[in-house]
This record gives sequence, C-alpha cells and structure tokens, in this order.
Amino acid sequence: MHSLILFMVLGLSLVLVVATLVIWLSKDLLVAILASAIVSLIASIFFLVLQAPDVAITEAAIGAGLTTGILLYAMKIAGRYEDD
Amino acid sequence: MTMFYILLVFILTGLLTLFLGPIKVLRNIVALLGYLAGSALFIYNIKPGLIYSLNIRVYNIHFESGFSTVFFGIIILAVFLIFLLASFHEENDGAYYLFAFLTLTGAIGVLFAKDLISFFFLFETMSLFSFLMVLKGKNKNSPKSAFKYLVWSVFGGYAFLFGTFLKVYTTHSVMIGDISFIGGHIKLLILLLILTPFMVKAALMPFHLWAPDAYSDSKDAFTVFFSGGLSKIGIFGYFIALFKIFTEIASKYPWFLTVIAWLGGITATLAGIYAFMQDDAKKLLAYSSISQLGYVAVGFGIYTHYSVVAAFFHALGHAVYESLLFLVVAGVYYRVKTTDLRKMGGLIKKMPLSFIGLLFGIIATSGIPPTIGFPSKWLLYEAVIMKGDLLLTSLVFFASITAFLYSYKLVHSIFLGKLHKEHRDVKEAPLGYATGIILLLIPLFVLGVAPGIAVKHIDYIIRFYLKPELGYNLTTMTTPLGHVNFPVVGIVMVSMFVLSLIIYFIFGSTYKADQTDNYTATEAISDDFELHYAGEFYGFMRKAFGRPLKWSFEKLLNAFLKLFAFIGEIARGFYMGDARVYLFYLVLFFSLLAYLMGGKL
Amino acid sequence: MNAGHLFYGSSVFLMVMGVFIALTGKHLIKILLGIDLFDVGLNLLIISFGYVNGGTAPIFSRYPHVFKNVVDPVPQALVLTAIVIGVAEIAMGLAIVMRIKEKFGTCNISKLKELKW
Amino acid sequence: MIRKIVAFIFAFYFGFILYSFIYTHFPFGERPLKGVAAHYVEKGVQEEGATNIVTSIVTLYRGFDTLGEVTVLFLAATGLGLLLAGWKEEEKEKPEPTLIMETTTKYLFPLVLLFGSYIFIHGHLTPGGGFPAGVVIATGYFMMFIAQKEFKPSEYLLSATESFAGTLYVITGLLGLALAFSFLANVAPLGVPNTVFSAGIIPIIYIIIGFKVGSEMTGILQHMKEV
Amino acid sequence: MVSPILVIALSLFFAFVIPLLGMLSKKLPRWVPPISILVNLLILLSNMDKISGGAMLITTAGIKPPIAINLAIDRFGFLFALLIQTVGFLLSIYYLAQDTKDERFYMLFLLNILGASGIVMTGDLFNSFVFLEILEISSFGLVAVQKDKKSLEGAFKYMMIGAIGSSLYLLGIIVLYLSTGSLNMADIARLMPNIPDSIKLFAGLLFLIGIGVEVELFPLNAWAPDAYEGAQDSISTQLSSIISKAGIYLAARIFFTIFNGFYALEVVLYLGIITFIIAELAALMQKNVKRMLAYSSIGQMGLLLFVFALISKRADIFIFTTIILLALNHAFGKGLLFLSLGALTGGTREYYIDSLKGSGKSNVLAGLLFTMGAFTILGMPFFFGFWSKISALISIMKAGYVYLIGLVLLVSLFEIYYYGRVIVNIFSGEGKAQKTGFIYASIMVIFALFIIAFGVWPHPVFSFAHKAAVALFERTTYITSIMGGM
Repeated sequence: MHSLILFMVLGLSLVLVVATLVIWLSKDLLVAILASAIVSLIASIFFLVLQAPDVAITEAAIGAGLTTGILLYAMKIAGRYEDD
Repeated sequence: MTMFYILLVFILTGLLTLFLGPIKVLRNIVALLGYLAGSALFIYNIKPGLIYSLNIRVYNIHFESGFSTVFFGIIILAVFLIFLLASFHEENDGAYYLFAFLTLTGAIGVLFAKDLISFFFLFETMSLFSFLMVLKGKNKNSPKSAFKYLVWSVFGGYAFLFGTFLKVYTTHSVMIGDISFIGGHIKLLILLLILTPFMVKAALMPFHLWAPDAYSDSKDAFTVFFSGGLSKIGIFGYFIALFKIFTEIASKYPWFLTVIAWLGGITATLAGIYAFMQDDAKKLLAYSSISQLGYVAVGFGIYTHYSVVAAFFHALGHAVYESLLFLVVAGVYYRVKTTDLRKMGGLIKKMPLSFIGLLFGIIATSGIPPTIGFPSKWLLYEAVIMKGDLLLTSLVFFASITAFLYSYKLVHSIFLGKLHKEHRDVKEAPLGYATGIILLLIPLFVLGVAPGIAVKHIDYIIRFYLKPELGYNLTTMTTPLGHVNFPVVGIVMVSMFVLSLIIYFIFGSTYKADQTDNYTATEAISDDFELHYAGEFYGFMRKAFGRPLKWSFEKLLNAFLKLFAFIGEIARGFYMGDARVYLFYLVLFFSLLAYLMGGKL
Repeated sequence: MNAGHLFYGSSVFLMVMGVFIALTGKHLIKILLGIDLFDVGLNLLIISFGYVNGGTAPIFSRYPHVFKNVVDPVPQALVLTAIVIGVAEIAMGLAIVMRIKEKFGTCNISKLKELKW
Repeated sequence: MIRKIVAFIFAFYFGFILYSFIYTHFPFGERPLKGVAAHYVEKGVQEEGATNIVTSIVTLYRGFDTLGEVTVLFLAATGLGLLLAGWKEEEKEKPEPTLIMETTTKYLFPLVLLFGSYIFIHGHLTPGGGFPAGVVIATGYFMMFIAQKEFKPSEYLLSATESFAGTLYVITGLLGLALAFSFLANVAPLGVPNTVFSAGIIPIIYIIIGFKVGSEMTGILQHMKEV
Repeated sequence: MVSPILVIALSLFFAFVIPLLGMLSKKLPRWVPPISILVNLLILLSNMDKISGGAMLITTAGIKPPIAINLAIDRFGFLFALLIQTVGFLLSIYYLAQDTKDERFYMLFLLNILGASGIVMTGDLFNSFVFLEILEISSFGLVAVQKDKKSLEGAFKYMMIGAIGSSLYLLGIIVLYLSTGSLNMADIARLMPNIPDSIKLFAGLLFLIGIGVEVELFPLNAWAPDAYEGAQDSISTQLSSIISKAGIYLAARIFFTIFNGFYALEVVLYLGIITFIIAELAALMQKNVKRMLAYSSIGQMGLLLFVFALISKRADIFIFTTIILLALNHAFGKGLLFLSLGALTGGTREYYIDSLKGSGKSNVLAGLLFTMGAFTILGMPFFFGFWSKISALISIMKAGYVYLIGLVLLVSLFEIYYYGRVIVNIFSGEGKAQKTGFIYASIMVIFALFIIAFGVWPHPVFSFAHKAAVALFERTTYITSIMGGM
C-alpha cells in the first residue's frame, strides 16, 4: 500500500476516533447521529482503500445515507437530547 | 400376557367411564364390570412365578409375579371393591373413575415390576393419578393437601430414581436384585434412597406430613382406597427393599434396621397421640392409619421371621379395619354432611349397622380378639420382647394405649351421647356403604379366628429370606415364647364380655335413660339445648402433649423452603436488569472465558 | 508504519467503542448507535481480513486479461450481506424505540422497568 | 461512574483479546487466496460470465444468501410497518422547505433514479449492484420527502412493487430449478463477458433486487416519516 | 421428486405474495400461512424415504459444494424441520382463528418459520447466519407486536443481545473461513484437523456466544424471561418450541459436526447445568406464571445442553437420541403450557398466580391441558416427558456423572414445587367462566395428543429419534455425502 494512502488512512482514523468520542460524549443526539454518519463515510473510504469498491458504495449509500435518514426520523420522535 | 390384559382392562374401563360422560348409572355399572373382569383375571390367572417382558426400543421391561404380588394384589383389589361400592353414592364424574382406575393400574402394576425403571414408572403412575384424585377432592383445602402429597410423593419417587441409577451404575443391572455385595457404604445410600418413597407412602415419620391432610381432604370413598389400599404399596416396598434388594442388611447394617424399628415405634406412638387430639373424624382416622402403619415398620425393623409375618399380617389387618372405619365415616358423612366430631353424636339408633361396623373396626384397631387386629399385635409384641429392647417395647405398648383412647373418642363422638337436633331424620347409610361394611366384617372375624389362611401365604413370601421360626396351622401359632389358639382366645374374650354384660345387667343399678337426659344434673333443659361432651374431648391431654408437639418437623421443612426461596430470589435478581446489564453479562462472559483460556489463544 | 495495525486497530476500536457506548449509553437511540458502530467495525474487520498486499479489486474490467493478485472477494460478498442485515436490524430497533417512546414517554433505558416480576 | 469504568475495562479487555488474537493469527494482507476464493477468482468469469467477481458471488454462488438478505430487508420493512401502523398522529409544525431546495430536488430526482438504474444494470460489470442501487433510489425519495411538502408516493404501488419483485426473484430461482434442477441456477446464456447483456441471470436478479430494495427502503422511510 | 429447497422457496414466495393478496381481499392473507406450511409439510414428507444414511445434498446455482451454497438435510435436520413445520402449522391454524387486523403479521410469522427451517436445512455456515438473522429479526417483530409496554421492552432487550450475539457468530464464521477457505459446513468439518487449536478455541468461543443467545445459555439468557413475558402467548410458544429448537440444531451441528466436540462443549457442559439450576431456582418463587414458564423453559434448555455436552465425555449415540427426545418433549410440552396459560387467562394478559385462581375450574379443558403440559415437563409417566427424562438421566449415568443425577433430580423437585403450586391454584377457589374457542381448544388438544401418544407408546418416536441421532453421530458420513469421497 502506498504510504501516502497510509497517511491519509492514519488521518482518517484519527477523525474516526474523534467521531466515536463525539458519539459517546455528545448529549445531543443529532450530533451523535451525524458523527456516526461520518464514521460510516470514513469506513466506506477504508473499504475503497482495501480494494472493496462494492462494499464501499453500499456502505456509503446505506450506512452514511439511509441509516442516518431513518435515525434522524426516529430521533424526531424519540427526543433529541439524552437525559430527558 | 395376562398381566398386561389386566392392566389394559383397568385402563380401558377408566377411559370408557370417561367417555360415558353424564350418565352416572351406566358409569357405575361399567366401572364395576370392568373391575370385576380385571380382578377375575387376576385371581384366576396370576400365580407366583409368571414372567413377562416388553421391549420399547432401549428399554426392556420385565415383569414377574411372586407370592407377594398375589398377596398384595388381592388386598388392593379387595379394597378397591369397597371403594367402588362407596363411590356409587358419591358425586363422581368420568375423570374420577379414570383417575381411580389408573391409580389401580399403577398399584397393581408395581407389584409385578421386576426392573427398577418399570417399577418407578408404575409407582409414579400411581402417585400421579392418586394426586389427581386428591385434587378432585371434597373441600376447599384439598388442592393444598394434594399439592403437599404431590411434592412428597415425587420427592420419594425421585429419591427412588436416584437410588435406581446408583444401583445400575454400580451393579450394571436394572433388575430388582441384590446390592449387598457392592463395596463401600454406597449400598446403604442406595438402600436408603430406594426405601424413601415407601416410607413416604407408608407415612413413616418424618415422611408422614402429607398424610393427614391428603387422607382427610380427598373424597370419602377414595380415602378408603387411599389409606387401605395404596399404603400397602409402601409395605410392599419395604419388602422389596429390605429383602430383595439388600438381602444381607441384617448382617451388614443391623443398626439401620434398628433405626427403622424405632422410627416405626415413634410413628405409632406420636401418630396415636396426634390422633386422639383431632376433632375431625377423618383426620383422626388418618392419624390412626399412620399409627398402625408404624407397627408394620416395627415389624420389618426387628427383622425376624415372626416379626415380619406380624408386619405383613398387620398390613392385611390394617387394610381391613382402616377401610372399614373410613367407610363407616364416609357413610356417616353421606348422611350428616359433616365429619366434625363436635357436631355429631347419638347416631347409634339411626345408623345401627354403621355403629356395628365402627365398633368392630375400633376393636380390631385396638387389637382385641377375636378380630383380625389381634394376631398381628400379639406376634409383634412377642417379637419386640424377644428383641430385648425395653424402650422400644414400652413405646409400642404405649402406642396401643393411644389406640384405645382415640378409638373411644371416635365411637363416642359419633354414635353415643346426645343426638343433635338436625340429625333426627338421619337414616342408615345407603346400600353401597352397608354392603361394604358387611363385606369387610367377614374377613375381620374370619382372619381373626383363623389367621393361618393368611399366615401360610405370608410364610411363602418370606421363608426364602428368613429362617422359619414361627410354627402355625389354621388357627394356632407357636413362637419361642409360647403357643396361642385363636378361637379359644376369641371364645374366652367373647364369653368374658358376655359375662360382664350379664353381671352389669343383673347387679348394676341401671335405669333406662333417654338420650337427652344425661349430664343434666338437676336442671331441666329444653330439647333444643345442645349438650354433647365432644368439644374438649381429651382437652387435658392436649394440655399435656400439645406444647412439645408444636415444634414439628414441618417447621424445619418450612425453614428449608425459605432458604431455597431466598436463594431463588438471588438467582432471580440476575434476570432483573435492563438491556445494558444483559449486554454486560455477554461481554463479561466473553472476557471471562477468554481469560480462562489465557495462553492458549 | 504498519497498515495492519491501522486497519485492524481502527476496526477493533470501532467495535470496542460500539460495545462501550451500548453499555453506557442512556438514550435508546444512542445504544442503537453503539450497535451500529459495532457492526461497522465488524464489517471493516472482515474486509481487512480479505485484503491481500498489493492486490486489486476483484473486478476484471479488462477481461480476458486476469489479474493474478486480487483481494479475497468472498469477505466482500459476505460484508455486503452483513451491511444490509445490519441496517434491517437498526430499522427494526428504531421502530421499537419509537413505540417505546410513545408508551413509556421516555427513551431513558434505566426507566424501562416493566419486566421484573 | 463506576459503571462506566467497569464497562470501559471490560470493553477494552474484549478489544484487547480480539486484537491480539487476530493480529497473531491473521497478519494483515499476507493470507494467500485459497479454497473457494481461489476458485471464484480463477474460474468465476468463465462459469458465470460476470467480470465483477463479487457480483457473481453475491447473485449466483451465494445467491441463496442474497435471497435471504432480501428477505431480511423485506422483514425489516414489514416489521417496521407492522410496529408503526396505527400511530396516533399529532399535528406538528413542519418547517417550510425553501424554494431552492424544492426546485433543485424536483430536477435532481429523475437524475438520481437514473443513476440508481445505471448502478443496478451495470452491477455485473462495475462496482455497485442491486443493493446500493436500490438505496440510491430510496435516497432520491428521501430527498423528495425532505424537500417537497406534498410528495407522497402511492403506498399501494410501493407495496405492489416490493411484492412483485420478491415473487419474481423466487420465480427466477424456481426457473433454475425447473430447467437445470438447481435453485437459482444460471440458466440464461452467459454472453460475452464485459458487455451489458452478459452473465446470464445476474442482471435480471440485480434489476429485481434494485426494484425490491428501492421500494422497501422507500417504504421504510415513508413509514418513519409518517409517524 | 420434489426438491426440499421448495420448502424455503415456496415459503418465501408465499410471504412475498401476501401483500398482493391483501390488496385483493382482506380475508385472503390469513389463509396463506396454513396453506404454505401445509405444502411445506407435504414436501418434507414426500422426501422422507430419500433421506437415509448421510445427508441429502441439494445444490443451488447448479454448482457443487463447497463452491456454491447447498442444503444438506440429514435425518437429524429433517426431524427438526418436521418439528418446526408441525408446530408452525398448528400455530398458523391458531392465527386463523385470531382476529389479527394486519396482514403483515402473517408475513412475519411465515418468515419466522422459514428462518427456523432454513437453519435446520442449510449446509452452509454463512447461510445459517442469514437465516438466523431472519429468525431473530422476525422474532423481535413478533415479540413487539402487542405494542404494549412489556412486549416492547422485551423485544428491545432481545434485540440488543441478539444483535451483538449474531455479530459475534458472524465473526466466528469469518475466522473459520479465513483458516479453511470455505464456508461449507461439511468442508470445514473435513478441514478442521488442519486448523491450529488456538484458532479453534477462539472460533468456538465466538460461536458459543452467538448460539448461546439463541439456546438460552446461562449468562446470555437474560433476555429470555423478558421476551417470553412480554410476548403474547402464541409467540411465547413459538419462542420456546421453534426458535430455541433451531438454536439447538445449530449448536449440535456446529459443536459436534464441525468442531467435533472440541473444547466449547466442555464449557457447555458446565454452563448447561448451571443454567438448569439457576433458572429453576429463579422460577421457584416467581409469582408471574408466564415468567415462571420462561424460567422453566430456560432450565429445560439448560438440561438439554448439559446432556448434549456429555458427548464430549463419552461418545454414545444414546446421548443424541436423548437430546432429540428432550427437544421434542420441550417443544410440545412448553407449547401446550403457554397456549393453555393463554386460555386460562382468557386473553387478559393477567398472569399473576393470584389472578389465575379458580380459572381451571371454570375452564376445565384448559386447566387439564395445563396440568398435562406441566406433567410432561416434569417427566410424569404416561406422558412423553417420562421417557425423555429417564433417557436424560441414563445419558448422565453413561457419561459417568452418576452423582449429578441426584442434583438434577433435586432441582427437578423445585419444578414439581412451582408447577404444583400453579396447578393447585388454578383448581382451587372459584374463577370467572371463560370458554376457549373451538379452534384454540383443538390446537391445544393436538399438542396434548402428541404428548400422550408419544408417552403411551414411545416406540416409533424412539426409533425415529435414534435414526436421527445416528445421522448426527456419524459425522464422517455427513461429510462424505456432501463433499464426495475423501
């Protein structure tokens, strides 16, 4: 694997860590859901890097797109803030 | 295959009565006919020494008939007839006869079982359906009593099963056969486990707790069979366990036998004391039944030829007179709708036949010649004395005294004294009960005068296992302590009774008193005033014995139950978290297992 | 720098954080997010298993010229299935959560205490 | 707090175990292809005619899985509909979409649908296939849900599409059973690899999946929107 | 010759077709599950003679295993498939009589049965995961279908544990795939000796968790009482009679056929007995009868798993025969218990022991059937449970744990206690009269007839179970019949 790609992956994994921490710490579910969309997006980039374009497309469409959508719809009903 | 046909006849009869549904007369007739067919098959075809087997894939089931099969089979079948006669007059439905016949099937089948698994199968069948009979019982308490009975009998059954598996594991044989050659003390454990259900069935203390409630809360007709018939399976089990399974118990573990004898003695005494403190006729009889079964255990515990003969004979006698007593009480209940001794009295003139039945029943219970109760008691006393255990001897004698006490209470409270106002129109017990009473009175006297008829058979059962010491013929017996001729004893007894009656009538200053004018002293009272000395009958005895008896085994048991409940609560706490906690279990489980695998990963 | 540490590390980290969030989250949706995260991590892990050094995607666009060094296509096929199953699970869970909010009036997991006795 | 610490410890212990295991036993990128994977790579194109190996695995070699997968999605859509049915609707103020959004989405929507169709039609040639395609289509609808206030696809039609696609999928499989004695067998001619009309039944299945997934996902979104 | 794959294909077809039918008429959908399952049963029965010796191989995509997915039905799987379809058929008749408004319920139900039968028929590991997911997701839906507080909470708990559990199951599959290069069960079993022990250990652990959730193994079964209690009665029946049985099949297939009794079974041995003891203890003081039945169900499953794991101590076909008997007994007995409990409550969902007082007197049939169900679970003679219990004890003895028999029997005594308490309670006092409908009653009677018929004359069941056990026991025959000669 090219080292440039590896650096990109490293950078992205740092973002990933931050995003998961945001999911954990955020009291606002909207932020958490968006962070999880970012995680899915980064994962889909990782899939691409790992030579799995089919999975990458699917993950981008389902994980980052659709799942976020239904999560947001559900959040609308279930309440936006934790500790309510 | 006769044996299977017999069982099949009983099962089919039960099913048929179930489907006959609402027509009571037809149901009764079918039940009687089915019973007669089955018992005719039994009496004509079952001889000692028949062998049957059946193969169900992995289980080869073996059956065999022996002398004990015939002996106990006839007792149980006879008592079942009495039960049928009584139940014609009771409220019954299809399921009632189904359960009764299946109970009978189990009870008869057990007598044939040659291997322990089929023994367990049939024994459990019997327990299960008799449980259902109790559940269908007569009052509000019967479900509770049935529950108690179920738990106890299943406890016994499981102990038996555990014993069976230990036996199979150590001897590699599932047959009812000797275990005394096994090394170590495991054989004692096996014996104890196998003996447990029989101690439960025969209501030996401390396994008796279910019995008073179950006996008194099941339907009156069924109690006859329950006490008179089913407890015999317990006795049969004593025989199986002590003679067929552990043949050398007397030489290997003599103290175990002593323990059984002592338990029997304690049962006889304590149950006797409990009995005369009861205010309910059926409870009283239930305790009396337990007390009498205690004697049987004493007989087995002493383990000599004539003590075991006594035990068997006592079992036979118990079947006769306990059935008789329960039957009479059932008949009385049918007429007066109560079994509370405080609410009865003076029925002697209204129900003379029942009175006669009860009178001879209690005479037999007390072991007075020329009734069936005498030979066994006589033999048993001799056996106890011969054993030389003075304490046990006195215990057994004391138990006999209690028998007199509760017998008197029973006969007095029901039949003597003042007639209650609402019982003035009471009639004699109906045909079924009357027939039963007469049928039971015949063996009561015949076997009392000529015990040899039964003793011969009993001797066949046990002579293979014990050195014959008892000499007997039709009407006499000879033991190391002496010789007794039962007709002579009977005649002496009867003539003494007649003599004292004559003396009483000639020399006693008697006048004919109305039933209402006793106890009145000087005061004139109206007819409506209830005067019957049964409320605090033996009240002083209650004062004397009540307090020490309050501490009971039952309480200990309840404490145990509480302990289990506590543990159960803890176990249940595991399932009370929220979803995160459950997920935590999963992670914990993974981590723990991974940790345990440690270096292997 | 080792690519293995990077990919395995981030996927396992995602799984761990998923479990951790599911264990400590209070809001039901957050717990579902944790499960989702776990699934994403697992999928990433599976794809990383299938990677072959220097391999290309298993698509032979210049057939009949066949690359000898391709990554393992089977994990990719499996992960395709797993992703769809994961979203189905999340959707079902969300439906339950929405109903819970309606019935209980709250989505706080520690307040769901109907089933104890 | 203690709960969090304990959870932290165990979750990370779990991760540690997992990581140390996989790192020792399956070093990254050093595993040669073996077993079925080798077979797929070497013979896949000849056998099934699709140049995208993943596609031929998904639809044919492991087509039975995919049928199951479609079922799972169907199940989720059904279950969601069942659970959310009869929701007591409360009138809420919905924010008015802006004119820009309304107009752009109106023109973007057909393009998105076209893009989705392109993906599932070329599933056997290029990355993608039925699932992402269906989701892309659903995303198009999602966009419309957000941007157009009055937009509401016919539930009747969605459900019918979904059912019809599903039955068609099973019938395609049964066709294989009837013609080649094996469920989901590739009975159509393979054609020339790397052209659109190739790879036997793969495009057919992917088209069916595309429709099915699209309608299911749209259904899910619609259900969730309507509560 | 009707290919058994039609069992799955046609079920799917019918499930997909339900919405179309629902558009035609609102009455049509409810007839689909019974018809579909009846067809399935006929298909299965028509294949009864063809399955002998090893497994029947049914390929998909026209390619031989291990390249493509295949179904592999041996007698063991066949028996479970038959069991699942039979119970499913009875339940579908039950739903016919229920007034369910939503056609989607029938789809969920049908797919649930489909998932279970898929699990017991498939020969592919990943395929089993897919079917497991179908089973689980439909189960969440079915548990929650009541849409009240309890059912929703139960469903959520089940979902959470189920999701993580099945993900770990997937990880286990992947680990095996990475080490063997195959996903076919028979192929993996064939290659198993080549895998290093440490990988086996880890994969076994992952499978243990994944399957443990389904079969209600001790620390993973916490969802079970909640889900059972929350679900409606027929769904509880389904959970205990169908879903956990599919789990048992999977456990046998994976831990015995694939892992050949390696390591994980020893863990199951201890966990099984612990599950049994803890669940029965927990049931002892339970006031809510339905939850009590759930604990009892867990306990029975624990006993079953314990007996199953004895195979690691002693290789004996009888042990497998026993687990089949136990599974059958549990399926029919627990099914009967849950259904008759529903009849006793009269649909009020009041399961507390006090509120059931006297219900057996006013609804005699349901009371008697509840008693029968309890008796078969307790192992009373004349009921099927007797034979399964005795066989279980014999298996324990054969494996040399003779003193554990005492423990098992002691714990069974608890069972007697809590079942007896309920039976006594429903037959005492006076209850409100509630009659059950004819169809409901006849379904329960059919359950009871199974129990009694097997109990009175167990010979056919024994021989059927024995054949199935032989099929499971001879794993080399299974492998060769799928993979060809070795």
